[in-house]
Amino acid sequence: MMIPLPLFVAIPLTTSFIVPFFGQKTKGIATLLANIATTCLLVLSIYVLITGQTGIYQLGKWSIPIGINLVLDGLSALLLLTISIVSFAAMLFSIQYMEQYTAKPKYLCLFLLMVSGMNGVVLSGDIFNMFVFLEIASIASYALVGFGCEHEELEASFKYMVLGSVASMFILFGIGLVYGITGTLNFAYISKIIQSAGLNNGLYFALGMFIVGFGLKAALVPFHAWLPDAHPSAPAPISAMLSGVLIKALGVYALVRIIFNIFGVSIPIGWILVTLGVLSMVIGVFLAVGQWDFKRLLAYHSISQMGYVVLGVGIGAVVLAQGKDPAWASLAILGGLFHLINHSVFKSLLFLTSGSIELSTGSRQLKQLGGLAEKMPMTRTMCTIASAAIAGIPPFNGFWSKLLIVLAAVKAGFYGLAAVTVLVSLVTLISFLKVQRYVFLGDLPEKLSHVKESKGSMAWSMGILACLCIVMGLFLLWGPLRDQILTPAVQVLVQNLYSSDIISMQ
Amino acid sequence: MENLEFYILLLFVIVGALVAVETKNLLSAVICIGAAGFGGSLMFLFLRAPDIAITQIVVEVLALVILIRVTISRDKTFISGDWELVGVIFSVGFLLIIFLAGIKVFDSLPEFGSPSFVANSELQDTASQHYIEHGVNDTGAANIVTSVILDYRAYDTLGEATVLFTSIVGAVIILRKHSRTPLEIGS
Amino acid sequence: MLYAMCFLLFIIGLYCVLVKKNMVKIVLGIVIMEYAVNLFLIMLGYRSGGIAPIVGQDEYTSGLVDASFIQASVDPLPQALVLTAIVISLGSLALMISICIRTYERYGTFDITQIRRLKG
Amino acid sequence: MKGMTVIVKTISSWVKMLVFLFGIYIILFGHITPGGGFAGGVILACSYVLIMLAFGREYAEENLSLKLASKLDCTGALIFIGIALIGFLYGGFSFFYNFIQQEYLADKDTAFHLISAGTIPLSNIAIGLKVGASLFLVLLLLSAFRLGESPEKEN
Repeated sequence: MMIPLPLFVAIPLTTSFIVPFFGQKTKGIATLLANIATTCLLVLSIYVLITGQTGIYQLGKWSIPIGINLVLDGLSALLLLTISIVSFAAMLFSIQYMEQYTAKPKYLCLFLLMVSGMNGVVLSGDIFNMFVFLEIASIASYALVGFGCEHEELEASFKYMVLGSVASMFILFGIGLVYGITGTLNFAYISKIIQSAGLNNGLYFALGMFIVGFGLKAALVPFHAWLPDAHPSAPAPISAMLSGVLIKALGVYALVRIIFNIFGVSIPIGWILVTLGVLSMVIGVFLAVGQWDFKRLLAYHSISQMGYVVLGVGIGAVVLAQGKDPAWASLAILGGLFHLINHSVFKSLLFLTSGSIELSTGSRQLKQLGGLAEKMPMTRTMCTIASAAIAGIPPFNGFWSKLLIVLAAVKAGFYGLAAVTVLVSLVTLISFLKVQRYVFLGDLPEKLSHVKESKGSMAWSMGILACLCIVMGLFLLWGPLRDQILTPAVQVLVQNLYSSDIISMQ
Repeated sequence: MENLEFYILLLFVIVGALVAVETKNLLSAVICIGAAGFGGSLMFLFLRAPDIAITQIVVEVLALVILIRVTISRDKTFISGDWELVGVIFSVGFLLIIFLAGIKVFDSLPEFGSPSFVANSELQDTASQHYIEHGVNDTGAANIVTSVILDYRAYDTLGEATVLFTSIVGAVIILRKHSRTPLEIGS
Repeated sequence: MLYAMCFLLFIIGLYCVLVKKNMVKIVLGIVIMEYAVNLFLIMLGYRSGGIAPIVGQDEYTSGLVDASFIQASVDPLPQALVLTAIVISLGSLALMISICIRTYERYGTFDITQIRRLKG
Repeated sequence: MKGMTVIVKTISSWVKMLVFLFGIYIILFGHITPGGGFAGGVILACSYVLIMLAFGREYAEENLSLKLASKLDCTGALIFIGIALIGFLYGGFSFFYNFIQQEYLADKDTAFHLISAGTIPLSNIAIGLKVGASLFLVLLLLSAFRLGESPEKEN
């Protein structure tokens, strides 16, 4: 049965409009409604992935260039899965965690609006429509970063909002340029015109604006100023959503979709992606080593792990543009996309563990913690699994995707890049050993003697993410599962039949 | 020059913006922004976009009320103009480079008077041509802009209404008095 | 040339956001950038000597919009986009100003150099 | 803040009806003359802001309290997405299908009458209600905040 695509946006949107009706007394019903919404989003996205449904959905029964259409192909199905996994786990976690804040129904409303914004961006086949839904997800995340109304949180959300609005203005100016030159707003028709008429310097400038705008949203290195402040000051489930999936769905997905499917891959663009990736990797990890605040350390690691994803996709772009064997390019892109979904799982698990530690001990500074191993055994195992995954230790999922990226770099002949990747992965391992040493081993300070383990929904959500970390290695190894989930996403980017498919499918 | 009025109005908006950026007094900065906005709305009227002119003026009034609300009640309306030279020189130079790169780009856009659906209508039947010809028949609305907003691209307007809804709920959250429940668990 | 002046307005807004130290001035910079982008979008759709895309009673005869309107009408699509962009800018302005007020209540100043509790 | 001088109060008590009527006109005739849901909604919010500035916050809060404004805001949004969903569930057509126009009014020549464009006037009204209520809510909050006590008593 074909699932109508607008359901992915309509369900969270309608629930988010209903939820603010419930006041402080009846917030139990609001929490229940919100969880039902995220659960059925998860079920829908799994169903869509299993049946391998692809296709377009014309809104209002208008044909392609006149109305807006929603596009579902391998790449957007993969992103939908990541969004629903992380939002399901974060919603489950926030049932108990958000008791320490007031105005919970409004928090749930904004959370669901962020999810519907991201679903809208991933599904939309129209460039201005992608901008509007990007704006929804960003404004919801600005407000959620400043949810606690403390000194640091307000300053962080102001800095994040200013940079986010500047990025949106760059993107809107780019859309204006693209509309001025090509005359349409639809992805398929724009790429058809670009393939036939070629790129003039107006479109190059528009592409530069898109790279700056979406680079700011994806917090790649030259534009990463807002991320180390925004993520630590957000409440834990929100920072899990932010670095888990928001910078991917809004930043990397949009960048990849525009570069690969619309503007077409060329050697300079590929090298720009590779340099952005390498810069993010190296600078992110070296800034992370010196951090003593647990969540700031995780935020810097998000930047460096995003560098991995962009590097993998960049190597694929360069290999495609040089016309070498597309099998290598698909290997690199497979590594990049697989790392994207892996990173969203283990990074959100790390942020959730930091949230549960912060809730029980009340502080995030590594120096003030210590010896929590016996007091909080479950959180300790979760944190060790996630740290092993992010550092790339074999049985866990992080190892496989980093291995793929290193293999692709070696096969494509960039030995320097492969060496840098391994070095950065080692430094990540060192910094996460430091985290283990200071948080869980060592002597328990007397003031933390009364610390209790977090139980109930927080334990459940962390548990789900932890076993995903272990199981997701199979995504790559087990043939049929890989062809169902990862290969279609890679083919979308490598073969670039995007516009011809859509116009034929009309 | 045939569209002289656009140059005058755009010059007025640019001067208003420059004064707003450089002035020391916050209140006069907000007033200059208001003047620039009204100049922009007049320009929309001359660019044959009455819908946008109405919305721009009215949104401008509310934005001014919000902005003045912030500046007037705060006693300190004068800001200390500390010009740290290095940052200003670097950013002005950087922006100059972007501006020069931008100038060269605009000749690839179709000439000012002819919109894009006229310029490259031979490439493929653009949507705007369809909206103008069949707008009234398809949607029954005489105002084609409203038919585009609420019928052809109604999904955009749903996103639009949600953006406003998110920012209002966000503002309510940020302006609430008690942000944390008194019973602090664990800290 | 008009597009270049519009881009100059965009650059002025960007300059204000990058250089200015006062929070309200940064918000004004973003508002200027929004004006520039809205003006740029509407200028894309202008047709010299054109008329507003609203069909008059006399131009709609027997179910067909007559040719004079089709030749003269301005492009309606950018106007739909700008209507959305204006309301987005109002929404984000409201959120930014409420953040400014709340930080003023906490820090007592709008100057971001003194609000430097966060490093980096 | 007990509002401004008596002159302003008397004038604004008359002008607010005019502004309110103008806002409703802009919303209802949105699909015939320029204007529409957004502009009309903002004009409605302007009429309430006029009362708030002239008569002070307490007076404005009596006839449209904060809770009622946030409820109106949510109902306006729900009506709009409801119109979209009806088009979706109505015999399996697509999400934003203008079902009234395409099914019932397609052949009749109702181009320039008030009830002419199917779901467009309905969604105009829904958007006008939503924009008006939500902008009034923000402005009420912004002005309330300055006096130190915040209106959000219970949450």
